[in-house]
Amino acid sequence: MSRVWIIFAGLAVLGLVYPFAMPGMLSVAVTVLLFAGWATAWDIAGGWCGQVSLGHAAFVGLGAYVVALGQVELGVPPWFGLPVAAALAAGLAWCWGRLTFSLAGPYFTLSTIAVAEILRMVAINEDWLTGGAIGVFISTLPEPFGIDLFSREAQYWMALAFALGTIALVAILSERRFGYRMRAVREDENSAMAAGIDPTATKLHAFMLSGALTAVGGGIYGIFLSYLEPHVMFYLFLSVQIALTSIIGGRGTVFGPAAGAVLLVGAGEIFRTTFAQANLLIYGILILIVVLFFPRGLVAELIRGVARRRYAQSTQGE
Amino acid sequence: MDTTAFLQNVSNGFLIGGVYALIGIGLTLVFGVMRTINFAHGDFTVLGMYGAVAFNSAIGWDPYAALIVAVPAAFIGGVLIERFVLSRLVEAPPETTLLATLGLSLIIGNCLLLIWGPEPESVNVPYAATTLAVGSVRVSVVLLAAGLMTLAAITALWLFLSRTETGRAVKATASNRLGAELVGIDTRRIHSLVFGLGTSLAVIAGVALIPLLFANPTNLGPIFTLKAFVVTVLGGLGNVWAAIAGGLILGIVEVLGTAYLASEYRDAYGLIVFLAILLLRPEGLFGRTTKRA
Amino acid sequence: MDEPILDVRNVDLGYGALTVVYGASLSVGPGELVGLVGGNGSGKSTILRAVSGMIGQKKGEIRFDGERVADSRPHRMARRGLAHIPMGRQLFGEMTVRDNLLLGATLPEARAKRDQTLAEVEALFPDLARFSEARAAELSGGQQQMVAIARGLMLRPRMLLMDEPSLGLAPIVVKEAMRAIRKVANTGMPILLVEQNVKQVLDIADRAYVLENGRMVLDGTAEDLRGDDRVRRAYLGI
Amino acid sequence: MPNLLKANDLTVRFGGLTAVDSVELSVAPGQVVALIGPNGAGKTTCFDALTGFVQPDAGRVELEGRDVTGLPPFERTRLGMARTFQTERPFEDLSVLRNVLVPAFLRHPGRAEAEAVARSALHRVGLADRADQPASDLNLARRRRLELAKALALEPRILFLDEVMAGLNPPALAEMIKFLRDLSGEGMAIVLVEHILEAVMQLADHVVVLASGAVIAEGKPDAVTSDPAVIEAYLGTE
Amino acid sequence: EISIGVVNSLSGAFATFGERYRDGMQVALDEINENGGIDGETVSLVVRDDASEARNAITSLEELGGMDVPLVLGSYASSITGPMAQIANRREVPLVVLGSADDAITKPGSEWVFRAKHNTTIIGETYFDFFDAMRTAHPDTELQSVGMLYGNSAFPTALAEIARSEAEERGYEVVADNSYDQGVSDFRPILNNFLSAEPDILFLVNYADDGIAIIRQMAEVGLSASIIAIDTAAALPAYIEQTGDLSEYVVTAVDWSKDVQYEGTQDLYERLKAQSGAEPSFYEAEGYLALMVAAEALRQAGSTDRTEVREALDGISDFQTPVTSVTFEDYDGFQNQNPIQDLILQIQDGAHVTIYPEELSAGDPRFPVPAWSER
Ligand SMILES: Nc1ncnc2c1ncn2[C@@H]1O[C@H](COP(=O)(O)OP(=O)(O)OP(=O)(O)O)[C@@H](O)[C@H]1O
Ligand SMILES: Nc1ncnc2c1ncn2[C@@H]1O[C@H](COP(=O)(O)OP(=O)(O)OP(=O)(O)O)[C@@H](O)[C@H]1O
Ligand SMILES: CC(C)C[C@H](N)C(=O)O
Ligand SMILES: [Mg+2]
Ligand SMILES: [Mg+2]
Repeated sequence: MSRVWIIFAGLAVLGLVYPFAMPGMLSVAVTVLLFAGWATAWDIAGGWCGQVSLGHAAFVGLGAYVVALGQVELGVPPWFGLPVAAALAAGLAWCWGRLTFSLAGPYFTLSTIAVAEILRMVAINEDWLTGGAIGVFISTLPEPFGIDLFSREAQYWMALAFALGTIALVAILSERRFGYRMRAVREDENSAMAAGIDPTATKLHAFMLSGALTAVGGGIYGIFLSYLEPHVMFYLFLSVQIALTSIIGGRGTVFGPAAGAVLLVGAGEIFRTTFAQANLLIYGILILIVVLFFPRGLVAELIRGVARRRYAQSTQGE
Repeated sequence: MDTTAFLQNVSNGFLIGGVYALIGIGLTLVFGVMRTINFAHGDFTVLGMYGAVAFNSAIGWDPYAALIVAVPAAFIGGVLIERFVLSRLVEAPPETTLLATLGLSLIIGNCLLLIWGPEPESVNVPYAATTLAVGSVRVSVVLLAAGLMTLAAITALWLFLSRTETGRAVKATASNRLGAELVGIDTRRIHSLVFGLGTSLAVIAGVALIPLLFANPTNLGPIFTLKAFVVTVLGGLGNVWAAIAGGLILGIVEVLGTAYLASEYRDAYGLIVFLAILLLRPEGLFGRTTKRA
Repeated sequence: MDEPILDVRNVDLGYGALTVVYGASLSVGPGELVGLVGGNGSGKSTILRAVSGMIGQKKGEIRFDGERVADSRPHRMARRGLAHIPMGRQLFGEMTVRDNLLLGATLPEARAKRDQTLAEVEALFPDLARFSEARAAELSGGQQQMVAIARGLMLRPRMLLMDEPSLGLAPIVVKEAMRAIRKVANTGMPILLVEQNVKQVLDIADRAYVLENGRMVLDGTAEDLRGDDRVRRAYLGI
Repeated sequence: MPNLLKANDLTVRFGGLTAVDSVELSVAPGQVVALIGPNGAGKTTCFDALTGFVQPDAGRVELEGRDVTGLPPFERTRLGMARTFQTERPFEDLSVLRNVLVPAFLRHPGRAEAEAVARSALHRVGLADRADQPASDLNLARRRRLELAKALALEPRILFLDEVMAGLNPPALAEMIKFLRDLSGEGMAIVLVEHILEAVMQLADHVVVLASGAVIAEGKPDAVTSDPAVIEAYLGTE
Repeated sequence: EISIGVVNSLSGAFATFGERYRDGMQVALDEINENGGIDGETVSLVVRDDASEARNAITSLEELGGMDVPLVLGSYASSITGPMAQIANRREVPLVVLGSADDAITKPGSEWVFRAKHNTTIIGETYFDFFDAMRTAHPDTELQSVGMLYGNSAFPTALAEIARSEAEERGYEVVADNSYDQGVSDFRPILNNFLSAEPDILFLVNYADDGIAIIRQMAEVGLSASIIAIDTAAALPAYIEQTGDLSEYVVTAVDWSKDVQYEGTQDLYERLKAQSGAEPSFYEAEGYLALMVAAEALRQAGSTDRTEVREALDGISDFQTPVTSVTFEDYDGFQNQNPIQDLILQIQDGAHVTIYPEELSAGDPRFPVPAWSER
């Protein structure tokens, strides 16, 4: 318990110091933080509750569009837009979950692709709602207390708050009743029911929370890009990347998804500048290597290794 | 409604559906036996397309003749991938395997990108746009050929699974891997075989499609993979005949939706039917349910 | 004594970093029915797993029919004539009982005699014939256990490993099963039988080993063990 | 004596097969009722229907006079029913303590109390020293005890135990019997399915014998086990 | 030594185009350095791959912004260049658009963004100028109804929108109007519907891949029209190779072609061809153009100060290149846009031939397109 919070505090300090240490590298950092937040949020449903989604870009898109359209069309500032986005995302997650939670394992995963793709098509084709394929520019933003929200610094702090907030929430939930309910549902729904847990409700709540948080990150992402296009925001590969980040880092661990974000975004960044055209190839190879040597993800494999070794030692004398 | 156009659309839907089925059966087989969602499936189809393009430009033979080389090559490739990647992940959670195949998909696509460059490739055959007239309906020769290949592939696969001892072993492995080992089945070999067959089928689809479409290194693979998923789930996992039904349903729904509803939602129609079927019959249209764990 | 068909020499076994069996040895000679008994978690199933190649050996060696056993390839052991009927049953759940049994006989020799063996096992467990078209996953726990034993016999193996075959069976069936196992042994089939129910094992076995916390603590003929005070106190509840 | 649990005319069909056929059952607080019968008699299915994992085709289940027939399993658990599964299902990836925390949270939303409850449940079943071990590494006997601890942590009024004693060796068995007797002494109602007659004889206040889904005999253990119908269908003769 | 920043799509979905821009820029770079660089200083490029994703592009742009580069060129897709333009303005980094055609990029408010190549409005108007010209030249052939089919990403949608309004303004009737999701490869049901709508003009906007499938299926279905215009896909040399005779008669709009009657075109064509090792298209030329314009601005500024470079770009007027002459103007709701003359090419006997406008053309339009059965 306390170890988690020590690590968390370390991360927070790192986050606070970073912009002063490396002021020129803020947008990479924003990307890392967004992915850390997304992957952690994804993990609430995907890791803790076992509902692997490949459709989370839908929440990113929803969040980004709500914030952007709120600002551009209605003049609603982002600090109102973000909570609205979160609420709408939770609503979407509720409907979505109601529809698909009866599906098990791979079927659920495939259904998330389907739902997200359908939403992407809606976003592209219903231009009265979203501005359609041509996209939406955010060209003005309010300046609360004189803070320029277009500045990378402001966006960095938003992304940092998002990432740390999400991680903290997971750290808290993981040791509370809800965290245990999610674990139980992930492991075995029948046993969970025998323990008095309503699996559908648990999954719904996890998915709603996951979606709402993802949408908050999406809203920040929209501001970060300042230009929204459905093909970008609802991109299937974005969903995949979010899931990938979490799985590579270690599902069902507090810091795994964030570690995954540092690794994947960091590596992506380095590969992009050093390997030119081969960068995605190298990225693919990296994924394969991590998967082969850390099948449960970096952090999960680490924890498991430590636990096993400790237990093996303790029983050796038996 | 114009009946000729309607018939034309229905027949096109059938033919496209045949192609979808061809893309889907390999995935169905792999999914059914190995419980692996193979995200690289469509990339193998694209590999098949490039194979045919290369074959055609190197020797100048008809692209269909590429099957002679492409199918064995794909089989060996699939076996190697299973040996060196997937077989190491049998103990890992299923999402890990999914990740591995995603990695493979990136690797295949980007290798093609490095070798061929990003531009689409195709072969220009004289019969690409040729049709046969059946009454007032025109039937694309290339689609018809693809449909026949589907039929041949599925029949062969079915015969293999139901009539041969190895086929039974495949089914047993699908059902319980350790159980199969215990009755003397080399399940590693079976997994390699199945994955090899899966990639071969994907490659056949690619060769069948190239005269009609185009190959590009990175964009097309995932699109095929998604279609294959839809087909697979519509039919029911692991049921090869059902893949035909899944493909046909998808083809018809897409074509009629595009023609008579709104063209821009084409892919959505398939996905909506896919969701509906998933929800009403989680085991697919032709799957059976077993209640007890 | 004849060359043993199974010879376990001084093995250490375990899972990952964990060792659960220390320096255990045992052997089964041709035509012998040997029991392996011991408390829960003492490592009996672990030894069986090592024999059938599901897990590796950390130390020592296992020979089956004179040849070394390699790990992670249980099918090879099946092909060499070893039938392991494991505790989890490992049936082909979506297949019918009949298909489960037929799949037990995929190896060439077994296949040649498939129908004959089928008749034999159905005579042994009449329920199987009744349920032959039911899917294995739908059977009750006890019925599934019967299918597992029968499937092992379908291999026409040269030796049987049985891990608690009576688990979950009704008393009437347990009695029958034990009788059946003895009958099978009487045909000359060597059997290594792991059981909790020491009394029943000692009733039918020729010899037995006692494992405690991963170490072999006793072995001898069934008769000797029945008379052994330690056994009587610890396992027979007398 | 007031009834804690009462089932009327409980019937479950699978296709053409009537797995549970008009079963009547009532259990009073502190009472131990044993459900025995041949494999496939419908005992597990009966449990499933009582605890909500299977919807009965006919009949009604009441808990303390309240009709719970239509309620999903988790609602029944909240009302005070707890069950174990014939094939144990621990949360494999979690440590032993966390396995028990899951049910402990049902009545104790706070982390600290939940952990206290979980630890005391582990203590009661003798797994306290294994709290941090992954559940997947437990052997059968400990898994059974873990199942029990999980059920106890729910602080139920009635406990359904499906073959928790199968596979236990005599000392472990004796321990379990004593443990269950203590529980019932504290007022816990227990319904158990068991093939180990010895345990049934020692524990049960009332025995119900099922065969082909229907009750063929019931009463005191001695009476039931000497009933010729029961001997014929279930016990067999030496 | 002067370093110019480049953000280009070298991998991912748009790599097809990114490579072509890269080749074009390379030719320009060689030319600049062979002629003594800029005021004696050699020029080099600092290239960042955006992997076809906007968030990488803006990360790169910021990285370049922090480096010692006077200006940046980039990128291809409008969904990438759009966000880049916003940042360029905010950060005050001069940005010369490499490949994007989206109108919004050079709308007022983007002082720091310059585009020498065409935008969507120019493309759309050029098509309709050409249609008008055909109407005038062939009064006896009816040229009235338009059928539109376009992919649903930003550029095709925007071009379709312009076409729609041009059609209305100039008295054409849109009789069929369909979009499709990028990646779809069976167009038969749409094409069948077009058959009954019988448009005189088929106006299609397809990316390279779809374009191959569409023309084959048009032939299969038997759909033809007096004019078949296919934007984007049909401009690529490979298109002809891959579709063979089927692509005959197809027209497409570009801002440069190898046979356009400009000074130095032939020489540029040879150099582009040598660089890419294949038949070049207008994309290479656009890459060349962007870098030449950048170099000219640097030359005129005589400094690498970004504000001065911006001023110099703003002042560029009648700068002659083998691709076009460049003047950055504010007009018709555009800012810093070069009002480039677009060309219409027609595929004739297996080659692209410039057929419009007449004064720049190398051949005559073949009109109308014969039915498939009569080819
Ligand atoms: N897969 C595994 N991973 C780690 N430890 C294991 C595993 N399987 C068993 N063990 C441990 O190995 C020890 C021996 O287990 P084993 O199953 O061999 O005992 P057993 O004698 O068969 O007991 P039982 O009578 O309960 O079947 C136990 O302590 C158990 O916890
Ligand atoms: N989901 C199901 N579908 C079809 N038949 C089933 C299903 N579940 C159980 N059965 C059948 O119902 C009957 C009763 O099974 P049940 O598991 O209740 O028996 P049991 O008394 O618990 O037996 P055992 O002592 O062997 O565990 C069996 O014949 C079984 O095959
Ligand atoms: C996608 C587009 C930007 C391509 C377009 N044909 C152009 O000329 O630039
Ligand atoms: Mg055991
Ligand atoms: Mg049972």
